[in-house]
Amino acid sequence: MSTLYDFALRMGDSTLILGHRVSEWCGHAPVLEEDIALANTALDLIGQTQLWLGLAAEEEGTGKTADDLAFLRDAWDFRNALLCELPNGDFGRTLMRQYLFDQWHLLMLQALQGSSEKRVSDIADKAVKEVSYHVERSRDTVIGLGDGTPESHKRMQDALEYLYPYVGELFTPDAVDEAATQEGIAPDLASLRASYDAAVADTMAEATLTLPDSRFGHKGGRTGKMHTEHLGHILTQMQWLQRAYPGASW
Amino acid sequence: MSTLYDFALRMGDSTLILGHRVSEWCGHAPVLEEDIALANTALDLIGQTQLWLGLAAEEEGTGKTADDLAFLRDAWDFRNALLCELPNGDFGRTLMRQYLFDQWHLLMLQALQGSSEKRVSDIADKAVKEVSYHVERSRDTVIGLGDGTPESHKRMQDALEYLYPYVGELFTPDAVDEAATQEGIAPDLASLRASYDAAVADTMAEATLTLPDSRFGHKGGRTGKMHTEHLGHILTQMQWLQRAYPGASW
Amino acid sequence: SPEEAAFQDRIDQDIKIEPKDWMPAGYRKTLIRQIGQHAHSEIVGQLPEGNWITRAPTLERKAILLAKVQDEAGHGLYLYAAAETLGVSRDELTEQLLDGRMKYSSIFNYPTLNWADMGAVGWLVDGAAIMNQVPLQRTSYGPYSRAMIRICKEESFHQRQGYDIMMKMAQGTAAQKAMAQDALNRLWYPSLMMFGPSDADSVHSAQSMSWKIKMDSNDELRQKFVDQTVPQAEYLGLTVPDENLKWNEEKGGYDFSQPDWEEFFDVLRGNGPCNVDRMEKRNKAWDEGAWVRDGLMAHAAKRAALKTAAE
Amino acid sequence: SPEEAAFQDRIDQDIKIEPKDWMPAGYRKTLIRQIGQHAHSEIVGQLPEGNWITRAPTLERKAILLAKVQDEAGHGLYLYAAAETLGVSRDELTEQLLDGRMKYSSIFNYPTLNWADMGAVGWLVDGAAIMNQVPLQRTSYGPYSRAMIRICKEESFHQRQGYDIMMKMAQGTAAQKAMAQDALNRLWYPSLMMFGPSDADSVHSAQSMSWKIKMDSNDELRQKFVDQTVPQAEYLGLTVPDENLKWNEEKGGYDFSQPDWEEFFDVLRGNGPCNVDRMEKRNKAWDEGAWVRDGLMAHAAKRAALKTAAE
Repeated sequence: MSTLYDFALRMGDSTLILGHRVSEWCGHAPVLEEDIALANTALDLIGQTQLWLGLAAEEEGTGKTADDLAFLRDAWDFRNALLCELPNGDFGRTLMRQYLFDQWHLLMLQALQGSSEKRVSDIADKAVKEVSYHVERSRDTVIGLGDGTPESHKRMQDALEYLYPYVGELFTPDAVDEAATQEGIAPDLASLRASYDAAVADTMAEATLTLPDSRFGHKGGRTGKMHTEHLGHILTQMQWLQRAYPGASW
Repeated sequence: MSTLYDFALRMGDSTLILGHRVSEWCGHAPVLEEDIALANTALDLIGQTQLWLGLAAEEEGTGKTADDLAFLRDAWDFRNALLCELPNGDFGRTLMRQYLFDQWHLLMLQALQGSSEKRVSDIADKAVKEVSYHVERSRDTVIGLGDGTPESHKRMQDALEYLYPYVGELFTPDAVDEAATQEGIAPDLASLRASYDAAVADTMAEATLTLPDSRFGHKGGRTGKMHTEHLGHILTQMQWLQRAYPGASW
Repeated sequence: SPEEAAFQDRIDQDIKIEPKDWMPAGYRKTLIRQIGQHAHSEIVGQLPEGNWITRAPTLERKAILLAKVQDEAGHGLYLYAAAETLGVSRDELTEQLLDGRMKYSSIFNYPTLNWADMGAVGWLVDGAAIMNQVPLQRTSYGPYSRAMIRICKEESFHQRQGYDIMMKMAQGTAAQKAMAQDALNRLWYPSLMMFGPSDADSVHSAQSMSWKIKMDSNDELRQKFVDQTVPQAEYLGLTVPDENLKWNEEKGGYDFSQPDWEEFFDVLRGNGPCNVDRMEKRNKAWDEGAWVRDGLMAHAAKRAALKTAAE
Repeated sequence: SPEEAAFQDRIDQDIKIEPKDWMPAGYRKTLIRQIGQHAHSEIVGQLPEGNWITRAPTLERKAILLAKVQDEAGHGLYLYAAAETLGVSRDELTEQLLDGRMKYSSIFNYPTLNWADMGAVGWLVDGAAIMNQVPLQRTSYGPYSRAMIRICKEESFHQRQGYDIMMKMAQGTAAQKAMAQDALNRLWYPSLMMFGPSDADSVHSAQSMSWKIKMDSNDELRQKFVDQTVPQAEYLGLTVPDENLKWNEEKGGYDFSQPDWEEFFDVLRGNGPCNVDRMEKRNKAWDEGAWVRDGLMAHAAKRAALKTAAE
């Protein structure tokens, strides 16, 4: 398959799986405004998924659709970052996960606006507006809860420590990423890290939270080599109808 | 389909779904002995499921197997009692559900030992030994926790109040049950109630728990007319592999 | 009293009552109850549809469903805001919902059991809701009337989307068609219940109608709903689960069976299939969210204090 | 000391040490650590397999898996009992597991990602465990030796069941075969790690061997495991993920690549794919179970008091 296919799949699987996770909150958020905001975030991510997986399907060129890719692959064929598949945990963990992803997502999309591949830069142009809003919101919430009560502070610090080891994967290029960089499709992942670190450091400082020292990073999601046990459980729900009633039109 | 088919399906679906629920505890029980006991209960229930659904499949006579019935029907075709599909909740709710079911199950199986249908009485002969042990154990635990600390007492009382409205269904015959009674396959469900009430009253007295006044009973599981929303979620997990890889041999 | 007379006079002239206007205590109380219940219904109503968001069969359907549930939360927000103009806070109303003092629409105590329910909820439940709500756009209380105008627009969009799902299902495979019929079977009578018991048995109707809080009789609206819905079901090739359903040329509408009102009152008493689960979920969300609300408030207070200090 | 000499003498004569016998503090301490870690491994080892119990593809497979996990909990029970004879309670050991002072086998920090993992865990992980445990049936400490005899019997049964799953998968559809290969790819090196680092790098080995707490060298056992397993993989038609794997006629065994020992130590430090999740789950089970343990204890105390009063 082409580099563009691999790249689009990685983007689309991340937005798909994170969008799914966020959608699990529906009707259970701590405040009505958060219910709305979470649904809105999930909605944007699913919309972006349609574009990315649509591009991957087009590039694959075997007549498959974005839905086929979303609903008919098993866990080992998914290429989302591990961060996206981690369980929601409490609201703090969900928002911290969101912020850590959003901040990367924004930088990535901004860089992709300059992609040599027009179909990629078009998606980035559309998505970057949504994601600017996501990061604004998740950042505010991380700060509000980090610098809130002692309890909320502790929960956010715990969330940060739990999630931070999954950040490294977002900046660790493999052969596919290097090819994408060479072909001008995507930026060098590692080159985004400095801006990311600066932004996150700034946010955490305002949130009175301490970034973990360790740079240890789990990996295996974006290559598909080793997902967590959680992904398989997501798929049992997400793909249920398509698996149980193959070929039906919905 | 025959009365025997319908009857075997109701028995088998209840043991299947309850067995599945209990198996969800695996590795998460409060004490090691309970992990073992819960796994053992689940194991017995799955074993009984093989017999009941095997009988139903045989009776259906279209070459289907017990596995086909377990893994390839959707929610509305299931005939388990609603009690069996309710979520585990805390350990107290799980054990209370188990006791309320076990006590019925034992009386039912004892009556079924006298079934006019030999295949039914054979299953009952085998299962009654296992279930005598189940009820002994779940009864002891309900008593121990009901008559334990104030917290354990409260949790068990809450569990009883949550679950009791699902007991009535076990004793409410419909046309299928009446046919089964007439054909001598199964006892009159309503006739089991007095012994059940006596046994439960005795257990709850020892457990210092108060039976709810209301005889209101949810129904719809054994007829398939209205399951809870929980059943569909059980199936997404339980049937995943069979749905995703149809026709494979495991 | 002269105030009451002047108040009724304004209502009769179709002049809207606004928050700062004088109003009878009963009017305020009835409105709070009605708007509050409506708001709660939007909130609890997220749950039966939320139940299928993680299982939506296509990306498009998932997006549509998410947008719909988001709209419902938004409706809750407008309605709580309208209630707040009457002097009751959202938190007070929420507490009354959570401890059972206030109700929400009984329909949400029924489960969603297959994907076609996502269609049937839009088609039947939103359909019945709109039937109730359209007249309320002309209700006498200004903020309520304006909220209803906004809500009705979105609801009719939802209804069309629901009908679209039903169409796909009814025209789909045998299994899909069976799901559609099953959904209609389960949701038909609960939808008829949404208009409330027959007016003969309804307590507050007369006063509410003269206050223009209630605009039409329950039975009229129910008839209108049946007359609108039956042809739609026929178009889908589905059978309304009512043996007595028959066109009555004379009255220019359908004759139909009443729902089981005993079941209705049983559900109101808390014995519906999902009452306990719905309230357990809402209470859990509220209790587990306490630290979030506290945290965000504490932060806002710190910010405000900083700002004050800087001035 | 003369006691130490007598103790070593008994060991050298293959006379079992029993709980009431004198033993050196180091012997006791090492045994507690080793038996405790083994017990913890059985407990934590329930989780990766428990992950698939609710997704087992047939009733038969579900029953087999349940029975297996039940056996593992049983092994935990024997082993904690053996450790208790050395003067440490199960609760103390559990607390040390939960707060990270004690370890469990690193292999359980790898995820189970497809159904073939249920085969591969039985075949490779239980296979490696048995290779470690068979010699321990002859270990010097009586209760430990007896526990190992019982456990080994069940483990070899599990291993056969695991191989049977692998066979089904390897002979199944293309997708099933791919799952089997994927499972082997992920679990091969972690299984080799189960024998511990090369003896050259192993700290306590010499003393443990003279005490007969450790019976064979890590490298010997690893070689034996590879020699046994490679032909089994070939029989399944699967490829061991090692380019350097080659039969060495001279040594009468396979040459093979070492696992990534850096990864091994990283996993020990807590950075394996599942360390955090495994411990989070065990802690949650323990914490949420506190009221149950307290309740049952309180009840037992009441019973005992009643009985005393009656006497």
